[in-house]
Amino acid sequence: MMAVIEENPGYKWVGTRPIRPDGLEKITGKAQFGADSILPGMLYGSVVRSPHAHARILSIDMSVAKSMPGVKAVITSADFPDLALNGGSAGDIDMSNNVMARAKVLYEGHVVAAVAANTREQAKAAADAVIVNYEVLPHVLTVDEAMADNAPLLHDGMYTKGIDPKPEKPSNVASRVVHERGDLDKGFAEADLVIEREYTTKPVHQGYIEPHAAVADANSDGRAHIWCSSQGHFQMRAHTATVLGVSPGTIKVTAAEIGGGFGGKTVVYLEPLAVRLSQRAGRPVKLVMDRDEVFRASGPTSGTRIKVKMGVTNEGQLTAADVWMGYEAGAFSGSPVGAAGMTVIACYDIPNFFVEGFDVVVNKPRVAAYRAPGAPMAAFAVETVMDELARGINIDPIDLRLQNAVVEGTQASYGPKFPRIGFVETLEAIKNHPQYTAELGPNQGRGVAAGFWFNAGMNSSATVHINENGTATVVVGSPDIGGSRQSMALMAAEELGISYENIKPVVADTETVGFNDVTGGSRVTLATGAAVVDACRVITADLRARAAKTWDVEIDDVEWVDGQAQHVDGSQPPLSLADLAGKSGRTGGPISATASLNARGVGAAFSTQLCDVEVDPETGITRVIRYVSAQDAGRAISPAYVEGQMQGGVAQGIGWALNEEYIHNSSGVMENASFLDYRIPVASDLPMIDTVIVEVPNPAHPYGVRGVGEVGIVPPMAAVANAISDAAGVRMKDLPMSPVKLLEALNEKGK
Amino acid sequence: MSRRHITATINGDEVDFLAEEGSSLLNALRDEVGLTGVKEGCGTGDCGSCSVLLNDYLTCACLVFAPEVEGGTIVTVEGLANGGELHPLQQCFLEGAALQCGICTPGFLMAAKALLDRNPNPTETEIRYALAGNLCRCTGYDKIVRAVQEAASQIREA
Amino acid sequence: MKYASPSSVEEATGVLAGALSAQVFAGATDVVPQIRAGRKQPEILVDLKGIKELLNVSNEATHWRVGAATPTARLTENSDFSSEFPGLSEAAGLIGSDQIQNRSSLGGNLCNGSPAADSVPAMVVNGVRAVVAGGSGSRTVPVSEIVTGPGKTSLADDEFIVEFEIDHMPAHTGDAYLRLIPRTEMDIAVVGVGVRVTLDDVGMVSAADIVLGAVAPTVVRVPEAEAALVGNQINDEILATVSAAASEACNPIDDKRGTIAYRKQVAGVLAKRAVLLAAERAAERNGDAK
Amino acid sequence: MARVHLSAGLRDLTGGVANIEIEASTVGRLIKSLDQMFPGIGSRLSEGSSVAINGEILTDAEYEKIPASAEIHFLDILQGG
Repeated sequence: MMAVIEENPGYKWVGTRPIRPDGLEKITGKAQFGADSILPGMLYGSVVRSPHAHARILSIDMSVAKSMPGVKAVITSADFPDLALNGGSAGDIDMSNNVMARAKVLYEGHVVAAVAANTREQAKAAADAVIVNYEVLPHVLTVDEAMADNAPLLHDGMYTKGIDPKPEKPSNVASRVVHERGDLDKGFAEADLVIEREYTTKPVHQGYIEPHAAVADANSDGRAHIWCSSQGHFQMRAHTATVLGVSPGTIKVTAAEIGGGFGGKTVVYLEPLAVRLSQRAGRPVKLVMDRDEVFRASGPTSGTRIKVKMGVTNEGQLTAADVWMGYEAGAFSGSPVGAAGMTVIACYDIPNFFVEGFDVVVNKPRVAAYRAPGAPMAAFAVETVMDELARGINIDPIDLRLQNAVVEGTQASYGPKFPRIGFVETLEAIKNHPQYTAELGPNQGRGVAAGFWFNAGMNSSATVHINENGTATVVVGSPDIGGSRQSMALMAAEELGISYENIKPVVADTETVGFNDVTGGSRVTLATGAAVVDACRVITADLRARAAKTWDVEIDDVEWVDGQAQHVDGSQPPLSLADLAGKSGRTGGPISATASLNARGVGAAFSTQLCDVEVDPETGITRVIRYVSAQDAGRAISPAYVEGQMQGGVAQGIGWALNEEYIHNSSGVMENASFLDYRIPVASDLPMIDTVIVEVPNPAHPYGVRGVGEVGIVPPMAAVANAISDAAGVRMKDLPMSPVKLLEALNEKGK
Repeated sequence: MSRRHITATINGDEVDFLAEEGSSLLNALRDEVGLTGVKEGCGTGDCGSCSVLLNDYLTCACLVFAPEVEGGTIVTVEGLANGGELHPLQQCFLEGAALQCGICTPGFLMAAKALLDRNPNPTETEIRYALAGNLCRCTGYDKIVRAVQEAASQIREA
Repeated sequence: MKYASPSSVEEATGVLAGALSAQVFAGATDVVPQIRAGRKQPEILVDLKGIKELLNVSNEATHWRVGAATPTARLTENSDFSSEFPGLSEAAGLIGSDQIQNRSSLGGNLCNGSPAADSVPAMVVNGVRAVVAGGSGSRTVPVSEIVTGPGKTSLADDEFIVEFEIDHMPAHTGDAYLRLIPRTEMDIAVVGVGVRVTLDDVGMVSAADIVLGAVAPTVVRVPEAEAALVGNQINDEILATVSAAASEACNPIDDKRGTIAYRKQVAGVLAKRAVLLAAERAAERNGDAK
Repeated sequence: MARVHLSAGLRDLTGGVANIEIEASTVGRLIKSLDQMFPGIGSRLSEGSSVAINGEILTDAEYEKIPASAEIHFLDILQGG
C-alpha cells in the first residue's frame, strides 16, 4: 500500500519492482559471502577469548600451542603496536584494545590470543592449549552497578566529559549529554496530567545470520589483501591499518557479499588478527566466528535505564518533558546515548524540557551500532508515556501525537528547525488504515507508537562506464546489504534513459573505486545514489557533446531524452546511447565518469506503527496478530526493498519487545549465547507485516530519497507495549516483555 | 590424523571426498566439496542456513557427521535448479523480493522445497511452521511466505 | 574422534564394550552441540541408525514397536500411530524444527536426559517401556526409570535402547501433551505436561496419569492430581485441584528460560488444559485400537 | 551575523552562555572565533560535532560558507546502523 503525497513525476524506472541484479547468485548458492573464500594453502584461525568479565592478564603461555601439529602462528597483543605509546587517539586505542586485550580483559569473550593452523580442528585444539593466567577483578554489569559509589573501575583514567567542573575522581561514566529548553517547573505547573515512569532494557544483538568472517593474504613486503563481509570495506581497511600500525594503502579489501549487518558490521574484529596471523605464517588465513563468539564478543546495543516525566493539558497540549537516560557502552565508551538524547522527544514540539544522558562503561562486549542506534529504547519509554497521557486525558493516541507533532519549521528538540518532513503524514496513514478501527477479540489489544531517525549523508563515490554496446556498468563502493544495487541501477536507468536490465551495478574493492563511508545510517540510496546520479549526469552531458560533434552543432542544440540524443529542432535522426557508444573512439574515446561527494540534504525519517496483540492471561504469552508500519521514505526508488526494510525493522523490534535479551550470570558470563536461547522471531511468531510507504519527497535529493533502513525499528517496542496494555491492562516497563514478566505483572494486578 | 574416504551422490553426481570422522557434513560440503552455497549461521541446528536434503529429507548439515552420508544422496541449493532452469521457488523468491542479504536464502529454499514436496497446498500457518527452523533477520518473513505461496500455486498449476 | 556404524545390536554392544569413551547417537541433534561446546569429547561416535531394529515402526497385536532411532517425523507422519496416540505424537513432533524432526528420535530425546524433553512426559503417561540392549543381554524397563537426573540415565556404558513398546490405547482413553515456550517454535519447554485420561460409560474418570516436564531434575508424576480426577466428573472444582496439585508437585529452578514461580503457576495452567484436551479425546475414542 | 546555538552539553565551557551572535564566513572560522571566546570549545566542536546551518545537518563542514543571518547549531556526531 502506498500513501501518495506527491505524484511520481512520470519516472520510468524509479519506483518499479524488477528482479534485483544480485538475485540469481543468491538463489543458486553462487554468491560469495565472508566465509566462502577458499585460497590455495589457506590456514584456519581460532581465537582465544577471556572466560572472565574483568581480569588482569598476568601471563600468556603459548609454548604448548606453538608446538602442536599443524600450528603455524600464535599471536597476542605483543604482536600489535601499543597505540597508547605512539600517540594514538583515545578512540584508536580503544579500538585496538577491543580487537586484542592488552593489560586487562574487560568482558567475557574479549580476545587475548589467536592461532592459525592447517585445519580447523588443529587451530581449535591449539587455541584451547594457550594458557592464560588471570587475576580476576570485580566487575560491573549494569548502569546501576557501574554508577554506584565505589564501583570497580574499568578504566582508571576515565573522567566524565560534559560535567562542569571536571570531576576529581575517575568513574565508569564516560560522558554526559544534556538538551534543554524553557522552564521545566513552569511546564509541569501548566500540565493537567503528569506521568512519570522508569524503564529498563537489556542489551540486544543485531542478530545477523552470517557470523563475522575474514580471509587475509599477507605478502612478505607488508601488503595484504582481505576478503570480508562488512558494512564498509574502506572502514575495515582504515581500522585494520590503524590497529596494525601501517598505511591504509598497503591493504586491499574486497567486499564479500554480506549476510546482514544492521550496524554490527561497521566494526573491525577479525581483520587485523587475520592479517597478522597471515604475516606470521606466510600463508592465507581464514577466521570465522562461531555463533557463540558473535554473541559474546560482537556488538550488541546498549542495555539502558530511562526515566521519563511528561505533562499534558486536558486539551492535549504537551507542556514539559524531563528525561534521564543511562546507556551501557560495554567495555569502552561510545554508547549511542548522544543520539538517544537527540531523538527521545524529537517527534514532538514541547516548550519545556530537560534531557540528560550518561554513557556508562560496563563489563560486557563493546556496543556497536544497531539500526537507529540509541533511538528505539528511548522511544519505548517516551511513546508508552504518550499512550498513558492520551488515555489519561481521554484523547485518541494518534490525535495526541498529531496535535503535538513536529512539522516543517518546528525547532527540533536537538536544535535546528526541521525542513520538509512527513511525520504527520505517517500518523494520518495509520489513522486511516482499516486496521485502526478493526474489531478486537477477547484478550486482544491495540497499540500505536511513532519514531524518528536522522539518517545520514557522508562520503560516497561512484563510477559509471558505458560499454561499447550502450549498456552501462555502475561501480560503487557501498556494500549492498538489502538491495541497494537495485536502487543504484534504477536511478542510473532513469538518468541514462536505458533499460534497467542493461545496467550492471558492481560493488568494487578499495583499489578500484573512490572512497565510501560505511553502509549505515540509511545513507546508501541517498548518498551513493546521489553520486551515481551525478556521474550519470556527467555522462549525459558528455553524450550530448558527442552528438553535437557528430552533427556539427552546438551542444545547446542537443537534448538527452529517453536514452537518446535529440536535436532540439528535430533536424537530425536521434542517436541512441548504443550508437554513440559504438563510435565513441571517433568522438573522444571511451565514455566514463566518476562522481564523489560528501552528501548534503539529508532527509529525516519518521515512522508510525500499529500493533494488535493477543495475550494469554494465564501464561503471559503475547502473540502479535496484526501489524502495520507507515514510514516516510521520501521517494521509494525500489519499493519492494523499501517494504523489506520496513518489515525487517518491525520484526527485529518485535523480537526486542518480547523475547530478546542478553542474560548474564553473576560472574558476568553470558548464558544464552545461541540462537536457541537468544530468541529472535521465527516465521511462525509473526503475522504478515503490512506496510504503507508514505512519500514526502526530500527536496534536497534528485529523486526525493530520505533513507529507509533504520527508523522502522524505533516504534515497535512501544507499539507492542501499548497493545499489551490495551489487551491485558498492565503497563510493561522492562524489556523484554517476556511471558515470565507479563504473568508477574498480571498476578500483581490481580491482587 | 587420517581422514575417511566418503562417497555420496551430491546434486546428482557421485562425489568422493575426505573428512575427519567427527567433522560435520556442513564442513565437508563447504571445504572439501566446494559447495559454499550451504551456509553456516550457527553450527548447532538452530538457524537452518545449512539445510540440505539428505536421502530426501530436510536436514541441517551441521548436525550430521560426515561419515553418515556414505552411500547417501544429498541435494544442496546448488542442485535445486534443473540445469539452467530455475526451480519455481527460486523464481518466486527473485520476483517477490523474498531475500535481502541472501545468507539464509539457500536454507529457506531447501526447507520450502521439502514442504511443497510433501504438501503442495500449504496454508500460511503451515508455511510459517514449516519454515520455523530457518531464521531470517532481514525480511520479517513476509515476502518469504508470500513467495512460497506463489511458488506452490505455480507448481500446482504446472 | 572415530566414527562407527554397527549394523547389528551385537556389533554395537561389542564396539561399546571395547571403547574407552563412546557416544551412541541417532540424530545427533543434541550430541553435536554438546561436542561443539566442549561438553563431550568421546573417543568414538557410534551411529545406531545402521541397525534395522532401531528404525522399525510396527503395529502389533497388543502394542506398537517403535525403534529408538526412528526419526520423529517418520513416527508423527504414521497416521495410525498418530490417531491412536495424538498426545505422544504431538509431543514427539514438538522436538525442534522440520530439519530436527528428520533426525530426532524418542531414544535420543529420552537418553539425552534433559528434564525438558518433550516426548518423555507423553511416553510416561502412556506407560511406554524401553527395550535395552547391552553387553550382558537385553532388558525391558519402564521409560520412567531411564532418566535419573539432568543428563544422567540408568543405562550402563555399554547399553542403549533398541526400541520402545507402547501398549495400545485402551477404549475411552485419550492422551495430550502441552508445553509452554516463549516463541511458537524452536524453543526448549519451560513447562511441559503430559496427561492420559480414561473415561467410563457415564463420563467419569476411571484412570488418570499426569506427568510434568521441565519443572524438576526428572519428569514428575502428580499423584494428587490423578487421585482428584479418578472417580469424578471433570468440573471446574476438580480442575482447580488438578492445577494446584500440579503447581505443588513442581521442584523447578530459576534459570535463563524461566523462574520457579512462573514454572509452578504455568504447570497448573497447562495441567488443567491438558486434562481437558485428553478427556475430549477420550470421549471421542470409543473403539479398540488397531 | 550568524546566530550560534550552543547545546547544553557545551555550557561547561561557555559559562552558561546558550546563544551568541558572531560574524564568520565559514564554519572553520566560526569555531576559531568561538575558541577564542571560550577556550577549549574549538577542539570539542571540530572533533565531536556535526553542524546544522539553517536546518541542514552537515559533517566535515570546516570550509562550509555561512550565509548571512544563518542559524547555526552544533550537534553530536551520530552513528548509523
